[in-house]
Amino acid sequence: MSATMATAKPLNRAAMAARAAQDLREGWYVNLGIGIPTLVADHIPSGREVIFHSENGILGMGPAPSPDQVDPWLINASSQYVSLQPGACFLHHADSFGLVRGGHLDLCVLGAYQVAENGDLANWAMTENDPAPQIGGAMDLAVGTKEVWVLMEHTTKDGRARVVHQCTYPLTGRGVVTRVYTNLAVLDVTGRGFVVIDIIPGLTIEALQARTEAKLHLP
Amino acid sequence: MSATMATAKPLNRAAMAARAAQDLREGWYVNLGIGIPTLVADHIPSGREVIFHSENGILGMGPAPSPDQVDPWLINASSQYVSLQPGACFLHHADSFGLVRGGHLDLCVLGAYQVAENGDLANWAMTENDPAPQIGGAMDLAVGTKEVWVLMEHTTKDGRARVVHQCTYPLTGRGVVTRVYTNLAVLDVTGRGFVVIDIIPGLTIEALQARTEAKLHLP
Amino acid sequence: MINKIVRSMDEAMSGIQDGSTVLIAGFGHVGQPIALIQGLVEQGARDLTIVSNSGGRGHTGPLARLFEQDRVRKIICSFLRASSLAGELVRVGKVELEVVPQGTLAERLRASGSGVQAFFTPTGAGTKVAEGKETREIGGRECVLEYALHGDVALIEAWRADRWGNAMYRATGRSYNPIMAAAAKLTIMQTQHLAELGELDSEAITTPGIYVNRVIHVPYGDPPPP
Amino acid sequence: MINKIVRSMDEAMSGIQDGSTVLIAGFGHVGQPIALIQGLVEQGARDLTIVSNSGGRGHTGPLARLFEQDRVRKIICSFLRASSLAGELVRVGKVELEVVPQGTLAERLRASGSGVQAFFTPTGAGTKVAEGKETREIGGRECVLEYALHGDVALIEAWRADRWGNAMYRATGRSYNPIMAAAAKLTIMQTQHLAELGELDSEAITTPGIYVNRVIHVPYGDPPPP
Repeated sequence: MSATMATAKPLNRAAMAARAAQDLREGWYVNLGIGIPTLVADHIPSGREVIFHSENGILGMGPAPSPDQVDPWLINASSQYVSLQPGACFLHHADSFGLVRGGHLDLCVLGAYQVAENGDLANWAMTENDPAPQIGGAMDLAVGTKEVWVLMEHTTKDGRARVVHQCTYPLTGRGVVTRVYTNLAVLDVTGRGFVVIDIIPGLTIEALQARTEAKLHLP
Repeated sequence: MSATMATAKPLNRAAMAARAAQDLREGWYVNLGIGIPTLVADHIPSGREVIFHSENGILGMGPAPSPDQVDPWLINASSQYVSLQPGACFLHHADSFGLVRGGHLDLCVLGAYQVAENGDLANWAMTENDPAPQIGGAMDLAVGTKEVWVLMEHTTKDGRARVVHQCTYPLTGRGVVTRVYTNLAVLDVTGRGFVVIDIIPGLTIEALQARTEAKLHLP
Repeated sequence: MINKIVRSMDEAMSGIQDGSTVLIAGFGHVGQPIALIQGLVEQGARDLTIVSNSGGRGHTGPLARLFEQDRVRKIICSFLRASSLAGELVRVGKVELEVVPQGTLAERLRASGSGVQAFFTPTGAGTKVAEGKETREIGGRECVLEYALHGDVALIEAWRADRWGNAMYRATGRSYNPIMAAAAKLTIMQTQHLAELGELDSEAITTPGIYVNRVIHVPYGDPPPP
Repeated sequence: MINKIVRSMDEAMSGIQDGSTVLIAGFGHVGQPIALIQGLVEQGARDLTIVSNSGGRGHTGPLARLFEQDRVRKIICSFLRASSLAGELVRVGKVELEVVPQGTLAERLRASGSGVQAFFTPTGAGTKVAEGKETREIGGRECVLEYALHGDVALIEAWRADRWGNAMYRATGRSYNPIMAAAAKLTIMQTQHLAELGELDSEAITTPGIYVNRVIHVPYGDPPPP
């Protein structure tokens, strides 16, 4: 790889979440997956009303409470203590996933192992016969939500691409991802493949392409 | 027809309802259909706790209120004002029929045009192409409830049998009826057909058979 | 700030297209959004498919106006009275009819709102309503395949609602309202009472606002007598 | 007088057979009926199929005891941690695993309680969980046919319940509880609070007593920390 990142500083997790949070719109109903996506809630521009869903049965989930405000009966899908937005309500599991599968959420933001240029998502297992599968609610969110954004590191720790021509890991959903936010760039999934709509300062398209298996396109 | 009813006095509607009400058991969840079945609720022996379902969304329906106690938002499936039993709750239509179809009700009591000896029920239309069909919830109740009792006049006004070998009217459900209460008798539907388990005083089995198309059996 | 509360019936009804499938909630007059049905009469959309528990009674009321004005192409219901205007128009072939067992009607609406595309139900197996439909024995019971029933528009009546569209119903005013609210692309709700956001009990909200697009305050009118 | 309230854990657990499918509610520790799971451990039934959102964490807690005592033949869940005892036993082939997407698991339980025998869902189409299953394109979407999931026994945790078995939950303690309560032949409920009949709000009862066979008062114990 000749491309370097000498002057470019990859986003840290908080900055990745903040970048995605910028693009959430007023009035959207949003589910945030486990991991980095959870951080998106902390970066919504003030005054912008966004309603968060947690698939274990909250519509109108608020931020982590202060320690003296913890309700042990109120957790999110990552089993962390949360609070409620005014206007929140509770749902049982069939209603909560009916809401997901029925196409009512505007957006979910998920982590991923791989995203392919056709929108395929792989985020639940790294081998074909994972003995401990962790599907959870991801397959329902992937097929049911109007927009599916992925928030992930652009490459694995050992430098392999996650933004790929074709997923090699077991799929969560086919053709479902609409946008990818990484620590290096923002990519839209389009009919012609990945289109770069944002890139961190100091990084060239060539350097980004060198870290990406799929072919990148310009807008 | 040689058999006469010289000494036998057919039950009136209230007495038919009272006869059926005798057989309801403590703790049963019961749906009462439109018409005579509705009257069953008025004849439950005192102290016997029976819980009534109305398919428009009440579990724990109480009797008609006094005029000054009417809540215009509280009606039964016949659009009559009702009250609540303590412990009642409301259900939306999918939950209310989920409860029906899911086999959770112990009993429904329905009116009918015809009941056949194999348990077939016809209670929603009198011609194959009724231009104004009134199915309502009867088909769900017929297939979903543990016991389906029919409460009806033994014959039509012009003397034709309703207790038949085979239904000629469009079916509500196949093989669903378990017992029939008429103004003349109580019949169980069994593997060998109708079995007479009660008959009004003064009426002979022969006289009952003369008013019945299906073959009657003794217990 | 999210605010789904609209100020006029014109605003509530805007954009309803000719040819729409309109879900009209309520059972009897209870939970039936009479002001919204009247709004639809005035709005003028034609060639409608109406989904409603029944075709109404007699010739009075706003639902009958839609039929009287030749605005309805088809009715999907579980119960049609011969004496109703809808019943008369069906009999003479002016309105198309699809009759559906009540529990199947409810479940098809619930399926639509919850992303289930089709389901096997024992209801109606071996009867006229199963004619022409796929059937299959599952778990020892003959079942009929029924499809999700999608609305373009739902007209809903709540008891109390807030600016997010969260709603509670009253008594048997619940009926079809929650499942129809979730089954349409455009859900319009009339409510007898408005609540401040946060005022409705999180444990008791029956329709979450996510299913509701517009709320109009109609601060009068218990259901008329049956 | 109807009274579903039982006085002892022995009475609550009586009649659970070897080979039963046991639905265990809750998400994380919240809404998980810990006292009843402990009761099942003591009751002794073997060869169980456990249906639960996840296989638990680590090696502690009453669910892990069931696995440790070799009482579980199969687990049906949406999420299995490699580090859990259940995960370890699955890996070495001692416990059978059926993994189900969470929404499909919820819907299969809801189908069971509501008499739907099977349904077509888009969830999982084109993935490993659809392998070997019937698929069909409906409304332009590829769907997977999934079947109702029936329990012999359900273990449920309520917040408040009455002698009819009517119940309300608290916050995210709701989760699988209402749908599992309706999906089993024998539903056993622990409740932190008892209410007099008529005391629970008719508009806010989440599980009607018709789904509940036995109620036991366990008057302590907020969920342990995650």
